[in-house]
Amino acid sequence: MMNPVLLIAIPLLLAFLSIILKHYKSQLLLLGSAVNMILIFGLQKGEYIIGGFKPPFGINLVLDDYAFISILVVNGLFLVINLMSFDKIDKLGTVLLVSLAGLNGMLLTGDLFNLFVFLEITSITAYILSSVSKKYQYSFNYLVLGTLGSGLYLFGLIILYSVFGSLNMADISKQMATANLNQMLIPTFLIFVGLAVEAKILPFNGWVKGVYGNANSLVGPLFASAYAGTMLFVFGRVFVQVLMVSSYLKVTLIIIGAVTLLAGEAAALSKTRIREILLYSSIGQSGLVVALFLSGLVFPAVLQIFNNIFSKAVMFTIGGKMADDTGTDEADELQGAFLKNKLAGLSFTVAAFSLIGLPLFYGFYSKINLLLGIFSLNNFWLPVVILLGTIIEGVYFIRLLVKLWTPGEEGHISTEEYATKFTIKIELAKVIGVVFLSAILIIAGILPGMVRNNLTESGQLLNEESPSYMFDLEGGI
Amino acid sequence: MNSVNIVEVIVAGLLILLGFLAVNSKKMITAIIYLSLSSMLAVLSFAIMKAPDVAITEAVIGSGLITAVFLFTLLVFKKVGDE
Amino acid sequence: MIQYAGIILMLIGIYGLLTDKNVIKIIVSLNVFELGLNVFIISVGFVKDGVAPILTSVNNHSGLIFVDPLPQALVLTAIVIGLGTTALGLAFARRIYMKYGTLDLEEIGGNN
Amino acid sequence: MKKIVAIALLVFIGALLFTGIYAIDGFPKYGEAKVADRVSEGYIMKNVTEANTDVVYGVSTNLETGSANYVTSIVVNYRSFDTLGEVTVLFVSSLGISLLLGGFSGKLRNRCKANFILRMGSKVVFPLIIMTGVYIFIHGHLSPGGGFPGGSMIASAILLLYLSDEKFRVNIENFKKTESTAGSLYVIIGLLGLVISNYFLSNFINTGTVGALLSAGIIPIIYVLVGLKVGSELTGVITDFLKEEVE
Repeated sequence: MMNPVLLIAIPLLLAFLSIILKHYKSQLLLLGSAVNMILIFGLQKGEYIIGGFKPPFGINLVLDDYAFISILVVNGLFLVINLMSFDKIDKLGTVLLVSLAGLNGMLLTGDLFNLFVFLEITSITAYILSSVSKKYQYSFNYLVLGTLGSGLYLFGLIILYSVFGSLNMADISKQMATANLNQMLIPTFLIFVGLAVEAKILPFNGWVKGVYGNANSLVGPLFASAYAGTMLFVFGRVFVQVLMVSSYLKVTLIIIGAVTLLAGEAAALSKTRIREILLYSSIGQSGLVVALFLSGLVFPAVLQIFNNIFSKAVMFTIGGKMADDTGTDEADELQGAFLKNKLAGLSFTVAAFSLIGLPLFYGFYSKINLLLGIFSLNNFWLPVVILLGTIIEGVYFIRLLVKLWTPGEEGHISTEEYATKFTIKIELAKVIGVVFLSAILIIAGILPGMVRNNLTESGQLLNEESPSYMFDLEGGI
Repeated sequence: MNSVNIVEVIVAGLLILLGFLAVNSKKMITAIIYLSLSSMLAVLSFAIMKAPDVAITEAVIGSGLITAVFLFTLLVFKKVGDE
Repeated sequence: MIQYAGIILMLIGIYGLLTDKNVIKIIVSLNVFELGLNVFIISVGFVKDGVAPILTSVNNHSGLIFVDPLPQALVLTAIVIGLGTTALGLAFARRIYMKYGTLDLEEIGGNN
Repeated sequence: MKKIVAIALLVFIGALLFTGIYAIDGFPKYGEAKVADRVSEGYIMKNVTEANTDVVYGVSTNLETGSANYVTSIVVNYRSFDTLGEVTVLFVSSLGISLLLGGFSGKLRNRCKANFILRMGSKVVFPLIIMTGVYIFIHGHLSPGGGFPGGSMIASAILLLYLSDEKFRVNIENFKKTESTAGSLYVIIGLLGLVISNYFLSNFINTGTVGALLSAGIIPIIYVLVGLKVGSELTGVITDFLKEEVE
């Protein structure tokens, strides 16, 4: 029997050891993430106590279906991204090992203060990783907002502790059920703000532009997939399972999510740099997922997180690689870049189509399900917002794809530079990685039943039973 | 009983005052000194609230090491400015 | 009373974050915020006439009224984490100064 | 103008906070925390599984956790996982600092020379500070203090040497080795607990009598490790901050 604490302890141990074995940092990182992947398949679901003190006194790890699929996806993406951008790791091996431990800790922990500690670990590694781009003012901005956010989270948490006398998630959620929710407005909102900074929700996402917009082909996909996915999964756990939100606050927060969705997509429409388009699209997607979680639609939210993080891993890898090689990611200057790298281009296209939600791709399945889910709640304004967001998304992604697939304007001096001003060589490892990830998006799109069957064994995620409105579109049409 | 209350009020008032001065002072060096002082007062308030462990830690880390690191940082800026 | 001071200190810290543009002073404001938070956390566990949560030869059995030890343990963690972020922030500040020759975030925003 | 808006905003937020927080049923008034209703009651009774019996200093033996200092028992026993995380936070931020500033080779010169009193005084005080630091983390389970302040004191002793002696340099490699070994041992002790008693970081050594120096099971061991680790990490941070770019 494997104890899930190993998923946190082994990367940490390797991180400490990598200070002595300093020439093998990147190898240790691969070892750590590969061992974690193997361990995950030996895990048994259940509740694991740390230190031998039963909760709420001690800290426990909760490995339910929700935690299991989230660690599986996050660790898998982490491994694939590190394999793809192995050349960029170098000195960052130790930091990445610690961040792996932090991400797993956030996903597994069953204690709200322990979550704060892992949130700090993860965000400090994120500050350090973001400084790779040498744009220190953005890293600094991120650090200030992140620290303020986690401070506010802690503030809210302490208010909860002083009222309920416990820090354990299960204990708090039990006591929350009998509490007067209107009085819990302030702690709930403080915790929302704290998590919203990391989850990129408006108006707390001022850091995203500088950090994502300058990330390279290692850091960009890590932030947009592993980190973003983890933050959203944690958001789901805290706001669906632990905290009860009073109905007025819930409507307010859903509106914040919807506004984030529209604002993100609208901002993406007005941008021309590839990574900026992607980052605003990420903001929009976060808003969507947050709105879904707060509406209580756990299954569709999880499906949409998968759609977002797999697609963004592919797109940020390619976008980051273009910027690494050419020093720019202006779509106009990179016209026709995909003509020379057809496999990478195809993967990028698949990821974009899946994100828009075109049929035959996985995104279609998740979008259909989330719309059906919202209709089942008799909510009719949110689907309108989501469809509007999808249309905007379609417009800017197809515009971007057309630019990248068609040769530049005629009149260039050299025929060699006819396709694009720059040459981009995407290494084999990256090509294999992005093809692998986009193949997952296609296979999951054609056989969505497979996703659903593997999603959960007990037919329940967090508090939500497997919903009746969900259906499988065999064949993807 | 009453005497404790007066001490508490004084500490709380000074804490707010010094925090405000730290945020509002024009020069960086004064801001840092006020931060260090307010950290010292926080140590006092921790002691009043019967938290000796926290008081020791805050005294060593909060008003000791953090101030030192701040000052080292300032030293670099001054130097570059001189040349 | 000290509890109010904690909340007010946090607000002062946020005020500093909103108005200051100097990198160092932003970190100072962040520290003021964290200080207020720590004071608030300790105050939540305070019991009047309670004993410091250590068994000694004087306060020698657990039947006494102790102040709540858990918030104190949490604040220990928070102080150390605060040190980590402050030091990292200052390292960023030095790098910013080396690159742009100024500590004013608005000026940097202009010439980038 | 901006300041006035900020003040108005914060006064509004403050009013919301004050009315909101104190309106919650069950939020204790200052000085009236109901410890008995919280999980802390179990920590104070040193028994979270069975019926409570009074714990007496110097008499009670073989409790769940043998630390006389309740805060220590929480930090290193009940919530030891948090402490591992906390150590990691410091570890990763010192790592980040050395990535950002460690590449420089010059040493920041003091602008004013150390005078006689500082030079001689630091030589006298240095061993005293180191001793106090070590005392604090060895006695962490009996008296206030513990690994974090103890380690920071050691680092501040080294800071004093830096200030008093222009030529003083620590061998950072040795400190890094200490840091790495101490951190690894912390995780390994946790894994030993997992092997021996099936719980990560569990206390697998007899906890002895409350109040004795050799008591409290793994607490003194972990606090010594934390103290060494924090001390060497902060020394690394100080060394990095005292470096300067040489053109």
